[in-house]
Formats: sequence, structure tokens, C-alpha cells
Amino acid sequence: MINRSVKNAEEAIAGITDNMTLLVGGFGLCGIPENCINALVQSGVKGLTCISNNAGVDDFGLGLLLQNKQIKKMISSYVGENAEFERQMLSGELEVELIPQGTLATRALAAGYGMPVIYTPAGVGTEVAAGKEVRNFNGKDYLMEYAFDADFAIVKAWKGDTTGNLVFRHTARNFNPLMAMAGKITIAEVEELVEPGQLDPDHIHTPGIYVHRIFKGQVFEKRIEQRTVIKR
Amino acid sequence: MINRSVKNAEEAIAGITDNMTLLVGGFGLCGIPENCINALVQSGVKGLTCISNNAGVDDFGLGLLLQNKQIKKMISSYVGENAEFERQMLSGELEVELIPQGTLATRALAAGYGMPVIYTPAGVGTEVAAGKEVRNFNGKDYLMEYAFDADFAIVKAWKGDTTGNLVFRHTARNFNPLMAMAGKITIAEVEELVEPGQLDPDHIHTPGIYVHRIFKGQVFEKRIEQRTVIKR
Amino acid sequence: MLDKNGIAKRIAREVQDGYYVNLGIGIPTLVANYIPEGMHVVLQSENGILGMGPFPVEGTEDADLINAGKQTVTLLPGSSIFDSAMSFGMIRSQKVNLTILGAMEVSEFGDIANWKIPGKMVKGMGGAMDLVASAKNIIVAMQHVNKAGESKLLPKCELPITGLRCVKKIVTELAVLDVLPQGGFKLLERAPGVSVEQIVKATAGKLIVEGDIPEMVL
Amino acid sequence: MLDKNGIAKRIAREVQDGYYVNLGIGIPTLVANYIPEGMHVVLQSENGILGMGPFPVEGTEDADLINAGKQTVTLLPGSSIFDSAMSFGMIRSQKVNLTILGAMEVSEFGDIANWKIPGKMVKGMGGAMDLVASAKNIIVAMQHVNKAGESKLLPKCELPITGLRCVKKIVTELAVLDVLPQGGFKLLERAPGVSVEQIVKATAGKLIVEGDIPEMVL
Repeated sequence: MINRSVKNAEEAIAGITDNMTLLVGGFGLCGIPENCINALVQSGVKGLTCISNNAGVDDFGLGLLLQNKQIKKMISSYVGENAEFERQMLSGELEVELIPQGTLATRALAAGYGMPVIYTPAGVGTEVAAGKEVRNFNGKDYLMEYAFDADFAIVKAWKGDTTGNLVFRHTARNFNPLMAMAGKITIAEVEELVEPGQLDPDHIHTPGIYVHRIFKGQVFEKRIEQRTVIKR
Repeated sequence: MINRSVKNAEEAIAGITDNMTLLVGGFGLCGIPENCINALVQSGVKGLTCISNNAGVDDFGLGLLLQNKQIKKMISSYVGENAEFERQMLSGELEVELIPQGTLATRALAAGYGMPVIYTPAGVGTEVAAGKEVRNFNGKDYLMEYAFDADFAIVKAWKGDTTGNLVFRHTARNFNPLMAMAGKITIAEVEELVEPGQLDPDHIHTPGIYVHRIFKGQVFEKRIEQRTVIKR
Repeated sequence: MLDKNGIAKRIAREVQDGYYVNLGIGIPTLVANYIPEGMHVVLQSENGILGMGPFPVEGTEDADLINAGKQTVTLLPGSSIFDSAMSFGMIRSQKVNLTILGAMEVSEFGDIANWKIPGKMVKGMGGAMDLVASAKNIIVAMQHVNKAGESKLLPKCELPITGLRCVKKIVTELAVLDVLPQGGFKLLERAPGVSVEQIVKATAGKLIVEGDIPEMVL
Repeated sequence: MLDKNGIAKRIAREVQDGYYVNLGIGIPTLVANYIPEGMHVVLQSENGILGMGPFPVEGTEDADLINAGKQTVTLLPGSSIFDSAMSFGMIRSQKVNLTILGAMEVSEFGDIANWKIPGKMVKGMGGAMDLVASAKNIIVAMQHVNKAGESKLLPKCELPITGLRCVKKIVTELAVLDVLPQGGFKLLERAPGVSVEQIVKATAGKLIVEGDIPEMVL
């Protein structure tokens, strides 16, 4: 079997240089590639365009890259809970493109499935439709949206094997399998890295063909953004 | 939880009437909904259009419906290994539309994902392109292909629960999850029907929202089409 | 006049047995508390859950298990997990029977505005534009008037819209109203103790009042 | 002159470490037998396997585990199973590095015909049209001439085509040839004991012969 494992986050992010476009998995702080983000902070790479549903919080996730002014542009569906983000956006330092969440997911799917565009009704008649082709099928209007075209994808999985197969846990799946499919080069960090044959072939969410580098993350903080509980 | 289980194949196929269009899961004889097919033979329903990658063999799978002259039209990618099929096709009794296998899969996906059309390069410049829109994206030509629009889907899974969640085994997965997503009404037959909670939520291939009726098949012959083995 | 829980309770009566339901943040989330025992309803969370359960018991919360509002939740027996493309796939293909969400404004043609206030920090539309563009049955849960006392039921949305001609029904602290395809808010029910006149006064868009308007039953 | 196994053996030399490869039915299937020990290659089967292994030992065959040729197969450690949309998704997005398939005709521009003979029963294109339209590296394994002794390397395909300008390389019982983007079959190697003249005679399309043509090393 093909071995796609690398030593650590530093080795995994090799080749990510200034002004590149990155697809980043995760929803809120759930299932984000913490180790890759930390390594990118260390690397000092600048001018990044990040395609990610959210932008982290001030001191965690993509917020760390924002604090460090390494991000030029965010393409996201929702970017609340981040004061530094707000400051950079309002001052014009940070470019922000807001797109519907389903459009974000499906543009990644399209890239992974080799489909140049998809049509979605989301955003028809709104400012999201500005400059886009609108086309009517069966009496309903749809926007034409392009597949993402990004240099790298960084994703986080629960388990992976050295051939790059990935398994996600609960809602930490979210955008991760989609971003993984959409990257020209895809980097996966996992909580548990196993040998080929230890994952059930029927349970693999992302086949290794979509994953170019895989490593066991050193630390997973897995911070909870909204701890909502019922008292015992 | 919603209970979508029905008693048997006869109950499951209720409402499938003459001249309807059916999506049928399976690849060759692998993962085909044997019990539903047998029930359709018994029902005598006629004039069916079947969208299925293959058309079974003379005495098994969709071949049984062909023998019985219940199929008006087949939409498939490959239809060999079936003498009665060939006879009906050459005599003009049976209408056949051949489409590329990936196009077949992706048109079903499109239906399940609410996308009216997809673009694929498969068939550009061939007779498959006749009458279809060709569009160039990034220097490459693509055909526009419509999402399937079918009345019922019949699929076969390994395990399922009463809320309709499905798990497939090995390559018996094939077109089954796609056809399941694409049906207006989807019928699933399973080898093992369990209670909600007995399937791992992370391992479910087809969420129950896509499955309207589910039952435990009475008999699964699971015939092998090409038995290729290494001698002991 | 209803409080937030009253609005949620009234909306819960629109939920039918066998429904798959997507609940937005705020009042819609409360609807889950009022679904009658024995009614089989599956909650969809657009980050990738079918069969979402209540908040976890303290100490059992799981960072890998959150809802679309980023709150820790639980899974019920029969639940399933999927990626965001499939999640919006099932929304787009109208497999979700009912979508309940909040709004800043609704027009008398069912246009909805709920994502952006010009001049204020814009957080984004999240999944709202996908939901409103796709769902076949959308109920809006909101206050009838805004904090400045201005009606949120308008002839035309003034804020940037989220989706066109999509809202089917509105439940506010004052009333239940249908949005008619040809335009207009048709008054169906009054909240307890609320008069038709109060509703007329609080509705800027075309209000249709025909015959006796019953008080709602909760 | 090569036999079928010889053609497969020569094609196996085009396979590189780390490749994901899709093998068509017939001679291409044989290529798997000649991939050197220690070279890490993953076979994709378009019905939904990565990491396909050899045929099963008698008695262990499984009706739920077949390849795209409907033959019973096995799974290697590290394999994965997926549905047909993802399978053709990874083909379409060019994640599969090499596609090897048979052909009835190839034109000097790389057009391929391999699915239909007018007047004969047409079985269908299966996944061939998807593969040839998407793959970035396509090698054709075929006989240089058909049973009637006519060349299968033509100026233009006469049979209904499967895909346009897609074949990059051809290996026959006589020769290895590149298909040039500007048109023409560039002769790279002769099969053992085969002369350039034999290849010229068997090639109807534009053949480019430059310098000494080495005999192939197997």
C-alpha cells in the first residue's frame, strides 16, 4: 500500500507559501485542524486566502492566524464570535466573502468530484447572486457556482491509516471530507494513526486517494464553543 | 423515532403502477433488490422504465421482469449477458438508452442533492452528446446532464433500522445509496433489520430521511455472476 | 400576548407525526420542548445530524458533538451523522418537511430578511439562504414589531433579503398568519387577549382579515 | 511479437510507485500480475474499490465483493469501499493516476473507439466514456491489427468513438507508441523480433519513426 504518512505538522505543511489558497475543515471549533493551524502560525506564511465555514475565535483556530495577520481573505458562511476578525474586517485589512453554507459545502464537493460548477437555489434574488449566472430549471431559479480551486486542504479526522484513509467522529465530520476531496494537496491530521488494515473498508469516510499527507497530531485541545448542559 | 418499516416486499411495492419510472440499485447481480424484483414480477405491473446500471441475467434480477415483458425501457450503462434482453432490444419491443456509468451515478446524486443538472466530460464528442448542451469550463468541454426524476427507487442494503438508516456491505454498496437518495419514494430491502440505536450513527451510509419503506427480505440468493477464484 | 415559549408552543402544533424538522437558532430551538409525547419527529441539524437529542447531562458533553448553533447536544437512538454536502443535499432536495426560523422582516409575498443589517457587523448567512431557498414549508417565529416599535410584517423587505417568496406561515406574540401566494398576510388566529385591532396596528403589510378570528388554542 | 502477457508486462513498466491505477477488462487486468514486488500501487475498480486484491481462494469468494468486470475479488489491507458517485468523482477529478484499457481503434489524435460496432448487439459503454474523458494518463493495450488484418491505429476512428483526444500511449504486440498532441503515432520501441517495417505496414495512421528504434526491454 502507498504510504502517505509524514512525521509531524511542520513536515505536513511544507510547500504552503505566501498568498496561497487553503481549504480548512471544521464547523465552529469542532473538527478543526488545530495542529496544522499552529504550524502555520509558526511558519509565518502570509497573505493566505482561507476557505472555511467559520473563522475561529480570537485565541483559537483560524483566529490565531488572524491575530498574526497571516490571512488576507476569508471565504466563509458565518464569522461571528471573533473581535479581531471584526476589527480587521471593518478597517479593511481583511477581505471577507460570505457565501451560503450549503454553497460552500457543495462547491467543495464539486471540486472533489470533478464537476466544474453546480447550480443551487441558495442566494437567488439576494446580494449573493450579484454577477452570477441565474438559470431556470423546471420553473425554479438557480445560481451557477464554481467548484473551489485551492492549493492545499487541511483537515482533521478522528482516525486515519498510513495510506491516508480517514474516519471522522460525530459532527467533527462536517466540512472535513469535502475539503479533503477538494484540495490539490490534502493534509490530514488525526487523533489516531493506524496501519493499513486496521480500519474497516466499509467505514472509511474519505478514501486515501484524496489525502496526500497524514500525521498524528501532537495535541488536540478540542475546545467547546458553547457548552450547553443539563444539570445533573 | 419515525418508524418506516413495512411487513414485506408486497407491502413495500404498493403504489408502483403501470408506466412508472423506477431507480434500481445494484451492479451486475451484486447488491440488487431481489425481493422487490420478485414482488414486482408477482404484481404484474407493466410498462416500467428502469434506471439501473445493468439489466440482470435471463433468469435473475431485472432479467425476470424482462422475461415477463414488464419493462418498456431500460436506462443503463451496460446490458450484456442477457439473451432475452438482446432479443427484445433487436425486435424493438424494448427501448434502451445507454448512458455512461459515471453519468448514471451522478445524475442520481444530483437528484438526491437537489441539483437540477450536473456537467460531466463523459460522452463529449460521442453519440451520447446528441441533443445535449455542451459547455466549456476552463478550456474543457462538458455535457449538461439532468438529475433523474423517478417515481420510486428500490435498493438493497446489508443492515437497516426501522427508521430507514442503511448500511451497505463491500461492493454491494455501488449505486444503492445514490438510487436511494434519488427516489421520490424509496424502498429498501435489508438482510438484517434492527431497532433504532443498534447501528453506529457514524457508520450509516444512507440516512433514514431518504428511505420511506424498509423491510427484511425473505430470501437473498445473492448469485455470483463471474466466480473467479484461485485454486487452493 | 405570547412570550417566546408561547410562540414556540404554538408552532409545535404545526409539527406533524413523521416530520423531519430543521430548527433555527432562538425561539425555533424552543419548539423541540413542546412536541407532544408519542409524536415521532426527527430533528435535523445542518452541520450534519438527523436525530438530534437534548443537551447532554453535565459532564457528558462532547466536543465532537454540537448542533448548528455550536451548542453541545446528544444523539437519539436511530440518529445518523453525515457531511455538510449531504446535509444541504437533503435540504435542497426537500426531504426536510419543515423549517422553522427567525426573521428580522417578512414581506407580504413571503420574502424574508434575517441575515444582515447595513452598517452593522455582518456575521454571515450561515445556512439560512440554503434553507429558505429550498424548504417547501417554512414557518417564521418572530416578534411582530421590532424594538423601535415598527412592524416586521412589511409590504416589502427593507433589509437585504435572505430569500424570495419562501415564508408560508408566521407566528408572533400577537398572531398566526399565512402568507398568501398572491401576496398578503392572512390572519388566522389571535394570541390570547389580543384584539384584531392590535394586530392591524402592528402589521404594515397588507393584512387580510376575514370573518371571526379565533383566539389560538395552545 | 508479444503475447497478451507480454503486452501486460510491458505496460507494467509504465506504472510508478505511488500510483492509483484503473485497469480495464482483458489485457489491462493482466498488468496487475507484473507490478514489481515492493512497488506500492493501489488498484481502483470503478464499481467502488480502492485497494483491490487478487481473486479469492476457492471457497472464500463473496457475492458482495466483485470488481467492475463482475469477477469475485478480495480487498487488501488499507482498502476502502465507496459508492459509484464517489468512484467516478475521483476519476473525474483526476485523482486516479493511470488508466489502462483496451480499444477497437485509436486515431492518430488519440481518439478512441471501444464500445460499439454498428450492426452488432451493443452492450453499452459502462464506465469507459467517463474514464477516457477524465483520466490524465491513458494507455491503450490492444492488438495492432484486427482479425481481418486491418490496422487499428488509424488516421481517424471509423467506429463510434468513446472519447476524443485522450489516449497518450499505445502498447500492442508489435510496438510501443506515443500519441502526439499535434497528431501522429510516435514509434518508441519495437517488440522483440519485430522490424520497423512490420510496424509501418500494420499502422494506417501517421507513423513517426525517428532515429533508431530500440527493441523493448521486458
